[in-house]
Amino acid sequence: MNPNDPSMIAGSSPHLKSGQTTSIIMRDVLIALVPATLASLYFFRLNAVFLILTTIISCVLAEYVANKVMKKPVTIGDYSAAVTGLLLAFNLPPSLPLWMAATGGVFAIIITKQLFGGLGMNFINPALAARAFLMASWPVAMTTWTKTAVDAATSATPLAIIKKGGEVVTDIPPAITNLFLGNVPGSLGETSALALLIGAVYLVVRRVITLEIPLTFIGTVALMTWILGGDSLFSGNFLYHVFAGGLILGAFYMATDYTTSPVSTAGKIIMGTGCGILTAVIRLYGGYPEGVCYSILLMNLAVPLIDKYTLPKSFGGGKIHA
Amino acid sequence: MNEIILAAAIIGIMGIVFGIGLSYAAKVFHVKEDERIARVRVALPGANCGACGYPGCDGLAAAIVEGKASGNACPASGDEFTEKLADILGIKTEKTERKTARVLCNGTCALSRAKYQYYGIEDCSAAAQIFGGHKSCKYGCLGNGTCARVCPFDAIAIVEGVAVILQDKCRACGLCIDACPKKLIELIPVSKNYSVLCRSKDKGPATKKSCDVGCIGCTKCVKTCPVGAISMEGAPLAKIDPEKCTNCGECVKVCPTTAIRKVETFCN
Amino acid sequence: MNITEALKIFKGGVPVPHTKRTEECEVITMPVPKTLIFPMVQHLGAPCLPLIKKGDYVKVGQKIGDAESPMAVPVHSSVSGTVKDIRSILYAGGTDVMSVEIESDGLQVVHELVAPPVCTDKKEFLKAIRESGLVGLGGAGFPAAIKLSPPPDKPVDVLIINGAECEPFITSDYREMIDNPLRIIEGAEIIMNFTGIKNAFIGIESNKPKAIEKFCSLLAGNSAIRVVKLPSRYPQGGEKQLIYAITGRIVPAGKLPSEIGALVHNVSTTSFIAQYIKTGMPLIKKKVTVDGSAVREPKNLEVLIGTQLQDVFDFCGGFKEEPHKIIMGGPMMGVAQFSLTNTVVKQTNALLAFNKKDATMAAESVCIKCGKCVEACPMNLAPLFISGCVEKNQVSDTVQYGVNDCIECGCCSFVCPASRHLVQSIRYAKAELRKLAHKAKK
Amino acid sequence: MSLLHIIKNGIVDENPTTRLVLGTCPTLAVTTSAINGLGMGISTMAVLIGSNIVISLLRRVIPDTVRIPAYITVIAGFVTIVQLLLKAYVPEIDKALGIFIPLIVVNCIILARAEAFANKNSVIDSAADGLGMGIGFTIMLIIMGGAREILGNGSIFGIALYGSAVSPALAMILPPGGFLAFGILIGVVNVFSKKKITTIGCTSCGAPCKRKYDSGEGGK
Amino acid sequence: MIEQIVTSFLAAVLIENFVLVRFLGICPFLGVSKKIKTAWGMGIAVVFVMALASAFTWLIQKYVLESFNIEFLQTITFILVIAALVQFVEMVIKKTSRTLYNALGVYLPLITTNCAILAVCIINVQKGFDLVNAILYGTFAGIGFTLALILFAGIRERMDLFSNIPENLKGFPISLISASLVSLAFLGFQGLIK
Repeated sequence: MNPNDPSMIAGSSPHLKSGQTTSIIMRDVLIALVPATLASLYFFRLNAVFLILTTIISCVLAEYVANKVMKKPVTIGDYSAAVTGLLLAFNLPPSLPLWMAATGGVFAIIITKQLFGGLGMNFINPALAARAFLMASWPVAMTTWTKTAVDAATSATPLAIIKKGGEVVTDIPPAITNLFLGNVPGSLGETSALALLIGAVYLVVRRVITLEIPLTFIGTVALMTWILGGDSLFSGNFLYHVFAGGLILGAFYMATDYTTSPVSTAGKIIMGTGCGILTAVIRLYGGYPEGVCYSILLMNLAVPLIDKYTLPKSFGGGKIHA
Repeated sequence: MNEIILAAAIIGIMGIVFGIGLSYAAKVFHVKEDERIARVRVALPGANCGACGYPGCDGLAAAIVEGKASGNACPASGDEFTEKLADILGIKTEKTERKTARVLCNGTCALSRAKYQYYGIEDCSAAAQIFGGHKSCKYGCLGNGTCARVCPFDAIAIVEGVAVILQDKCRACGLCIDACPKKLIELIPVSKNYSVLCRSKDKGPATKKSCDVGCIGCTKCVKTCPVGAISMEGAPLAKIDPEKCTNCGECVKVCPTTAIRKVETFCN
Repeated sequence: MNITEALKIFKGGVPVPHTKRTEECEVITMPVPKTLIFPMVQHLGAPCLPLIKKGDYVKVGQKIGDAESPMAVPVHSSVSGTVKDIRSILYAGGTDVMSVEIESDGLQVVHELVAPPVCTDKKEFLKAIRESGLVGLGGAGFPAAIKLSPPPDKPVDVLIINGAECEPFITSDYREMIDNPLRIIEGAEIIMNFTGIKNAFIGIESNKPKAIEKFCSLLAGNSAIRVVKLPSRYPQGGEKQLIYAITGRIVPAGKLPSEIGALVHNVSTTSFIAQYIKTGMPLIKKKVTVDGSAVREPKNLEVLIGTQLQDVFDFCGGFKEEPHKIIMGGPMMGVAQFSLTNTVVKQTNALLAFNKKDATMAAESVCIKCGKCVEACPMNLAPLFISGCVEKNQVSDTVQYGVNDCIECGCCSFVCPASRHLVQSIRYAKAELRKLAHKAKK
Repeated sequence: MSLLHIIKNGIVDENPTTRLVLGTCPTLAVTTSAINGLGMGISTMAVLIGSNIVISLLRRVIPDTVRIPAYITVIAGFVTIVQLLLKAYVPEIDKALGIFIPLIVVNCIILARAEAFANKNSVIDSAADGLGMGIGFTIMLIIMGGAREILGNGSIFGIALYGSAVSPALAMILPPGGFLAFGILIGVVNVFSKKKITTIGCTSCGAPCKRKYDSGEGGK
Repeated sequence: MIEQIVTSFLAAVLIENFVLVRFLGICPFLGVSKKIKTAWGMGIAVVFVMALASAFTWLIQKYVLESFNIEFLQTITFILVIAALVQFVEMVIKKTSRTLYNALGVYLPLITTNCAILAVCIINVQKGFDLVNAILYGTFAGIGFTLALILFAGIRERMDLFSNIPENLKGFPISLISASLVSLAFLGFQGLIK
């Protein structure tokens, strides 16, 4: 035995690990997004291919460069940058110029994530922050929607159509079944609720996410749009609100992002409900047709506070106040 | 013209009213407080910018007097203020020789042995909880950098698994001394270059087994030292008394294990 | 049927792999080894002082170490032979402990003072238990006599016999339940008899159906002692979790179980009490499970306390691969040993040796705040924040996160996808807090 | 201290924007274009020089206890003058800067310099300090404004830079862009000015050290 | 009336948040947001002073400046009034309640030079509010400031525990970048009121 290289390993207990690792979790998220990716490829064809490739490559590249510049170990192997890239693509309209998408990818990785120290250190969802940045920078390009590959003309998204309310509506809101399957204009990932739900089931089965946030989020939106969304109280078309836009995507894939969601069950319920209320308010009264992105971002800001005030009582202990 | 007079008059009246009102109020609502706070407050820039993180200059002044904030917490004022502060608070810089911390271990990765591979937090105190640390010598520096982390002046580096003090940066604050679980760090006058870089109280053979540069208690240095500054401290471990040491360096020449070394800015 | 389900299920916990490969291995008595080492601290409390000197001849059951302190538990020799050396040896916590090295003569001459104790009342019983050198055999090593004498203002009305054995690999308690169920029942009755407790429960995890069946049939018709079938979820055997499952009572933070009228003893502890009252032989041997990927023949052994690990592993056919990690105790809470010259002590219930693959843990990465540790913590803590405080040198802030309530069960580190050293940072924080409190007192 | 040194101090060593981080509100709010930054910088500089001179003149007259209100009054006077001048001669700048012109009164830079410098130094030195600080402030505002204008509006000092092919990132002239540009600006200045910290970490050691087990391959 | 109040509330707190959208009161926003506890103290103090200052300056504007036709003295008189007011309130609180002073009073001096206060007063005049509306607006602006401050303090406390910020960005730069992301999220409220 080499005296400088003892073979025994000693450390603090436990000496057993569950085997789940960060990269396995991130890989699971990527796998869960496969059906939705396929759906977007089917509906938007080449547009989707280029957009997804652009965002993923820009995110991974940005992460690599940031690691190198900051002289840190390269962390692209944990797949988190790829997940951010894919989620960002899902939040962009298919016709967006690719350089804008790449800008978004760089913004997501560098500004929101790496400057704070990388994975786990960001306080706001990178993909959504990038989307908000793009939305603020190029509002026109970000709200130009093409119809699905069948007839490629610009059109309004389902939510934008019902948003107009009293004004002259030329577009007829698509049928719920179309919404569910995804044959409607919209961002890459928010069109097919079915594909997203398949992935969500996978995530739940793999115990990557728990259901507190998605259920309270969607539930609150449904409830509020049912009560307030129609011409009179309790007449809103809540199913429409649930399946249109990015709600499913946001509720299952974005709001549940570990780093930017609360750790306790109570905190998660608050997070979900808060997201739901903000989404419904922005959709019904705000300046944008879609409020999922901003509602999650806004609740992200409150996560440290939620965590602080919802710390569970220790078993047999008094209320812990941080 | 009228307007100018009017304006001046109004401002003047307002000034007088507020002035009288406030000075009256100051008397009525006078609260006695630590006079030093007021003096520190005067010495501060008074911009109330809040950049220090305290609620304005008053807050910082109180915090400084209470010892919660350091003298250089105000980003808007410089050394001049720090000097004044010393005056006010009665902290006179003593005229004794500047001291520096010194890590009394030289058992680098290559020179000492490990007893197991450590798996855990990068912290000496935490590592020492597991069979006293991964080093075969239970007195030696674990090199997990607890001292470097607590040092407010970035004066400690970990070189080849042993902490080393960068003497030009060290302010002898003593934080590292408290932090070291092995109690290896001591304050020594900067000019005294020679130290026994070992704290092993084990007998010679045991020390030798775990480290190439440990003090084996041969007492050669004790016999050699012309001023009698070196003694054995009830254990096979030599110690140089910095008070008596004349920096002659004779001990280094006789030390068989190079446990005694000349320490300059930092090692090697 | 004399069986009940758990009243309440604790929150959190993790489904650890049970890996109870030695379940069916009969207990084999290991031959007397040549050299044995007895540390003077084999319990939670004050260290003992050696009562013998170098060169003395000692006999089996002879007291070789004791101290005045009520928190000290005497140490007995498990062999007859000569004291070779008394020296300090580095112990797991990083402190030096006086240890007695004895070379056995293989004759196993029993000491003349070994005789069944005369116990007529509780006081005598407690004194006898202390003299027997008994500590809690579950792992923590709390002096049994102290546990049996709760403060008079806290009347204890429930005795719980802990047969949960929730840690992976370990089957020594299970073997005790299968081999000596009557002795366990007898021990429980002795405790009830002397302490005046009327109700007792034996809690056994559902993954040990044979043990449950055995006790059910033996206790049929016995209304004082009941069997409770517990869900197999780690750490069901934790004292607070066990009490909660069986009685629904919650031990207040920072308090002992006696606060809520409960007394918990391990099955092996209970069994030993019965045997000791009968024979008077103090605690000199332990049932130990030897297992792990590097061990050639996993076994359940009866080992003399003081036996060196090398001897134990040699008896199990040595290693089939080079061991890279030796754990005394279970993989969740046991202590990793770095040297095979360390010895079996009173609390040792398992010795595990792992090959390189199993010994190597994934490198630590950053916390992604997944909250899995919060979900898993059976004490309802948020380990990630404690670890964060420790990392940023804000140890005093960890108090508000309840760091002192942690039972160090290891669930958080087990589930952590980033392999964070959560338990270690909690241990570190606890130690630093003690240091701070000590400083403040000065 | 020579006058030149005092001026340089304001521009480089103690730059009010990047080193002292004072007067953040106008720095963020008005720098949507380079010209606005210039306007704000010059207005502030004028007030700064004026108030520094007057306060330095009055430094022996004003009793210590009421000095802050007195300073504020002096500053407010100069601000009013600048306000009226802007309104009269460059109304478009006045309009662009809006409420931030009267708010120069509460710009920490001015009060801070009054307290930290003008009430202790001669009139000439104080004027130089005001000039130096003012230039330092103005330069940073122009850099901020310029950067935000180029990125967010595709122009510099109102001159369009690139054609219609590339549309500028509007966000940069919105509030988030302001915070972002300021943060990065200070960061960049730090890169050039902060003392390099020399730590010799384990990575540079090179010895055959096996202590860091963590870096080993990730097993189970 | 109620609708008006709600609108004004939403406008001042969310849509045109004083800190995040209007860039007012940035110094205390960055300075006093290290701990959630101090953020609460500062926030409440600001709400209190804003409401009070709105009332006083409104009265001065109406009955002194306008009646003598010397509106150009607005800046100078307002700042005087605010300074005097804050100092007075501080003295009163200091004398009457030590606990209140520690919780709130210590933040008062910092408020004198908080440009948000002066801005509220000037905006009140610019928008031609009546006394009640001016006080309401002042209060709401203060609440908006507090909201931003507390959210930000939470984020910074979290960053104290979990972050690995490049050396050159520590302190102000990273705070500003965080503020940028916070204000990015607040863009979501744009157009909430037509």
